[in-house]
Amino acid sequence: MTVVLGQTFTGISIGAVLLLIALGLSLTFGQMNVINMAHGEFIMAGAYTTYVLQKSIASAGISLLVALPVAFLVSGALGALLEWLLIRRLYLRPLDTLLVTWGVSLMLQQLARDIFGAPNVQTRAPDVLTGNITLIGGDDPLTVANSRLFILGLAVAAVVALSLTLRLTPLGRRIRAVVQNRDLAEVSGISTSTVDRTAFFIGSGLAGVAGVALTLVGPIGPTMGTNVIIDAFLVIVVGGIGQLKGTVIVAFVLGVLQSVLEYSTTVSVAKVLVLVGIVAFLQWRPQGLYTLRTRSLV
Amino acid sequence: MNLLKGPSARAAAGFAGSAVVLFALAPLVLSDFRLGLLAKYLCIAMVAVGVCLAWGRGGLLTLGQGVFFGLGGYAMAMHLKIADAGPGNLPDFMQLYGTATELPWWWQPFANPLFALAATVLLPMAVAAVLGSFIFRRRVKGAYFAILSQALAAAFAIWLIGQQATTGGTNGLTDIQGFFGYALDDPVNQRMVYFVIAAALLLLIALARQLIHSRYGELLVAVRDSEERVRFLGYDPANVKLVAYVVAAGMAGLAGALFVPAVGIISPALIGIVPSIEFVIGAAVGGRASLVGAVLGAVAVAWAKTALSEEFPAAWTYFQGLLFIVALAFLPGGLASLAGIVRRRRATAEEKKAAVIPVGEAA
Amino acid sequence: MSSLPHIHRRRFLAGTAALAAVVALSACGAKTDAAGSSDKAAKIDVSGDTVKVGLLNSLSGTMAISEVTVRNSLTLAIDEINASGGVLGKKIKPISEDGASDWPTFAEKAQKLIKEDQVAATFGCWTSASRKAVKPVFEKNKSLLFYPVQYEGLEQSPYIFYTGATTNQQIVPALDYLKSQGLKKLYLVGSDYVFPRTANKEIRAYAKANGMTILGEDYAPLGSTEFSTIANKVKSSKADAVFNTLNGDSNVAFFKEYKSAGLTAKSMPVVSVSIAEEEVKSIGTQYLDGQLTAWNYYQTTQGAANEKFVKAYKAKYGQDKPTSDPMEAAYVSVYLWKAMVEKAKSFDPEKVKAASDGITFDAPEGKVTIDGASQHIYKTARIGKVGSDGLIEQVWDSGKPIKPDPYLKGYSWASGLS
Amino acid sequence: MSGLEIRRLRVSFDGFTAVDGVDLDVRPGDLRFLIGPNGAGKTTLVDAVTGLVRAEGSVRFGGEELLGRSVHRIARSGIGRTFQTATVFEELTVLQNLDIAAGAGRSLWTMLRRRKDVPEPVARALETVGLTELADSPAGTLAHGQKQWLEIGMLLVQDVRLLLLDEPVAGMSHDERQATGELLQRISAERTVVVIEHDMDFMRSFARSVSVLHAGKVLSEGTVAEVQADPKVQEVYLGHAAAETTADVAVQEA
Repeated sequence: MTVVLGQTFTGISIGAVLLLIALGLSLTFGQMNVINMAHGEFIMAGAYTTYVLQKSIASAGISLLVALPVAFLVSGALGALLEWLLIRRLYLRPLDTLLVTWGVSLMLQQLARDIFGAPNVQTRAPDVLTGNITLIGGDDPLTVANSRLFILGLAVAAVVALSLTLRLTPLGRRIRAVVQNRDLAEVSGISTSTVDRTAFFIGSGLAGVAGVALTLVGPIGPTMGTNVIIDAFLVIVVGGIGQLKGTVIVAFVLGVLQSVLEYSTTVSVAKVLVLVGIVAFLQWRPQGLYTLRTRSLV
Repeated sequence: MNLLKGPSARAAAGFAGSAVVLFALAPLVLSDFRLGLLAKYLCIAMVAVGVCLAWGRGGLLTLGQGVFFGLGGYAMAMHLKIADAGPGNLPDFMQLYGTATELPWWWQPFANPLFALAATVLLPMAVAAVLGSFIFRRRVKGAYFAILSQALAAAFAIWLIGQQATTGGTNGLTDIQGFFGYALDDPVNQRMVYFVIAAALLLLIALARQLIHSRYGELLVAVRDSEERVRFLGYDPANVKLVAYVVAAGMAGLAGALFVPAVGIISPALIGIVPSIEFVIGAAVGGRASLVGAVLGAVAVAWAKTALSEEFPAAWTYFQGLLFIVALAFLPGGLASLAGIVRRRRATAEEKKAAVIPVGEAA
Repeated sequence: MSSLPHIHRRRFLAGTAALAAVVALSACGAKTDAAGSSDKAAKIDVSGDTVKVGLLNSLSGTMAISEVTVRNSLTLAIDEINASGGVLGKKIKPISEDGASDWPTFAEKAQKLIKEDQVAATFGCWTSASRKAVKPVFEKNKSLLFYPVQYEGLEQSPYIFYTGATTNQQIVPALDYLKSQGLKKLYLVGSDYVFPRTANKEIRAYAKANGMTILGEDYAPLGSTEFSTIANKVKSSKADAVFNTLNGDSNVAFFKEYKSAGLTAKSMPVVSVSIAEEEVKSIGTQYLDGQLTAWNYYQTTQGAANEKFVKAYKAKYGQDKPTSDPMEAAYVSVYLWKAMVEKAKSFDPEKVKAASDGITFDAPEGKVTIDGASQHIYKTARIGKVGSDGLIEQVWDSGKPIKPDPYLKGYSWASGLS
Repeated sequence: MSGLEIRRLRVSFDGFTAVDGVDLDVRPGDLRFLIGPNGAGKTTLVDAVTGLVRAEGSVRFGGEELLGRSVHRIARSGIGRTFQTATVFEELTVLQNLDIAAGAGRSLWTMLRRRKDVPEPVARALETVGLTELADSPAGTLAHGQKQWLEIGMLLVQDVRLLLLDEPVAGMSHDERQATGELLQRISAERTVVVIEHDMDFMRSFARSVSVLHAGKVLSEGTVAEVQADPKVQEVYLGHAAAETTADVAVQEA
């Protein structure tokens, strides 16, 4: 029983990480249909931001809290810059965007290597986040890592903030208007290019926040982004374009699935099974879990 | 009829020219080592021929060509390893890492050279046919298809690595000594392998050219540009795409198979996400829709990788990144489109249209 | 191209095919069964006052993290040797190549070094996969490779010198140590590749013969960074200790998860065989404090030779840069080659090989000796404990250098392994 | 010749019903115009008949049930359509466009070979739509009206028995409209034609019969004169002019 509960919690925590890394994509890929392979490197930028801040802020706790907004701004700025330099020229060519941003991601990785060195760097986590709390005591206790709880909390907060922004603020309304009908939004006086850039800023900024969170559980190095990027895209593909709830549900389902399969088989087999499962799922629902139906021809 | 005469004469001249370069000039001027490298580049170019067909013509950005390259390569390497070990013996790595005392059942058919040779092409095609018929029939396309094919490449590489006892794991299949009875460490035989590869490449180009200029080739472009529209004309686009995908897979498989004797190794490092993307980049730089562009682009990029990484390893990464960006963001038709653009400018200095990928200019 | 006259395509295609057939037929070289078909050793360029050696490491890609440090210490050794007069009166000229963390690239670059640059010897490779990829290249061309990293054993190429530990100099002593501490229930965690899988096979055989039990064995794909499930499994197994053969990035994620699961060096120590000073730096002592490692050298190893090495390395690459076992083994490999060449009075690989047996060097790890038969070296095994300062303190050593035994022939429990 | 028979056709997207129980009969050889304000469900009706959207009810053509078949099978049973924005293969030549349209039934062997000459039906269609001169120009370089003719030409070589044309004369000059209208009249001599159109003058000149759609239902049906006299039609056209844009957006968003 403890095993089942334990693996469920593990799955939820894996799901929280997945959600956090995919959340930014749900805006840039899900809403704007831009396949940004450099998203992983924006996560990396967030992690390195934490590392740099810790050099000047001694307290691990404070530096982590400071890193959250700073990383949001740093990665967001990188994203907006990328949008302005390249992506805005490519809105009609999503496949080319994929390859172009792959090139950007290569360059950003090498840049990180040149600035911070090829080896991973370390950050200190606040002591409270390296511990765990016991849910069920006894001989085989069920514990949950504080770092995972923190990430779960952060993921939930980010989802709530993003969906409130999209629903309630004028900016959110403009983003949705542009997503649904670009031409109409344009003639209604919305500056679509500003909206695009802002949306990209937010989506990339969320990647930066995810990067801060990842310093608690994983390595901080030039290749950390490539390790997660495909998983993040798969979450969106399975969840369905343009729907936040699809992203959320799928992140947690994949997390639990991964953890249960890992427990009963091996990590490699679990990964292969999850990937094959995704292909099979898309046979059943090629547009993902939730879709926005449109009348457009293509 | 008259229309076809111009391009086809040019194509014939092109074929003759490249045959002279590949069969006479290159062996004369290149050292054995450089000729070996060229053989490797030509294998990559063979994949690019398929990419040109599937992506350039069919709009299928397949980021999983590594899977088919790997299937072909492993099929060939498995046979060569069995042959190296000799009758009744296990390949060296199985003796080291495995527990089996005899060949696993799925290795056994590869002891037969004919089966193995056929499998190098037919196995990737069969896998592509099964995958493709599911994927295309359910209308998974565009970016979804690209990401999915990437995920498949990742899954295949992880699976191979996990089966160390029977696939050699991360190491792959290495130390291949002979090629159907010929010792591969003999430079004369290496040269023979090179000629086989060069001939195979020319053959694939001829095949792809025929496909591109056939009615099917026109239909494929139509499907790329407007799949729905084709459907309303009474075609099932899934089948049209499937043919291109399967042919491209077969080409990648053949390339993988010939890569093995040329380089002496096949490993998961050639299959995963990164190599799969690298298979595409050459075609993108040279011009995805143009056969000549794709092939020359693939060779040039592979050559640049060797040359630049010999001198400046870090610079190679920047250069590769820049190549992606410049070629795709600013020159979507690749270098091949430059020629077309110039020609069109000269012919008619009229409407400034967005750069479109020229269709009538393949090969 | 377009100015050429109209050529009938079919005839020319037929012509090409005929040409190819002729070339193929006339080009039939040696058959595989013709013994000694290619007795052509690679040429070595010794003209002029320099001798070239190849440095083959990954400077880009995932393995760059580790291999760059090896490259640094190789360069350090070469600079030192050149400053003191070179080898046989010739200065060493290093030719640098990037393996790019890609095994076929390693094979290609090895060929280039041997055939184009005509190097006298090559130093490098890290992963077993890259070594396996280049091994046939060096064997076919009869050229020498010096391999500086601990590995899984079961190999003895006539053209490779192994200056890192083989299993009986690292894993077996680590198991001896655990046994002596009464830690008999083990959990095995490793990356999914040759070294961990082979090492774990040996560990199982050892455990069976020595009354130890293996409670579980888990592998994560190389580069995997999600370890919560494995940490859970380890935790609920209630093992005495964990034997860790994870590589690279995975270690960071594993130890972060390990600590979060409430496991410590006191409650369940982890013995790692791929975590050296450089890795400690990137994981952080917060997570590693008190955990065990098994190597042949630490930055803190006592002795004048090591003091000199550490000082010289830090002076060249920065005070914050630690030295580690593979770096030391790489550094040593250049000096051993120099000693062999000088004894042979020749750069010819065959003569260098023949001169190798018994050559010693006063290395930072202590005196090392080449075992000419296996082309491995005698090394002292050391168990260390990660301190809060990020350095590793030795807590046990084997007392004297252990004779290399790559096939574990001297261990009865290992008889069924290879 | 066969006629089109639609019964109780319903199409809804996420709760919004675009076509709400339409019954429609088009006799063989008719030249039927479908008119109605934006958002009335005209295009959705055509989408349903051609299999692009899922629908309930029944659509029969020549006695065969079409609903539930895939798009390309419906096309193969002799039904062709054009789109509001002319959709031709821009990078292929006019000739190639027509040749593809003519070839859905070709054997694999034929497909894998080059086109040796211009097939008879294609040459005829080129003549009919007046594009013979431009046969080798890329379709992307054609003027708007020429693209629409090319689309009609494609339907001709496809040899469909039912043509569904979505605003075929939008953006054409007066002369071009005239020519198109005459072309449609000629075509409808041997085929059944349904045209969605906003241009009332064009409709008055060429329609043989008219159906008016409003809010997903058939409001009125008959000859041009009959429909124009229908007070319900007048109310819809005058009363809803202002609401048109919003209705259109609603559909886009659905």
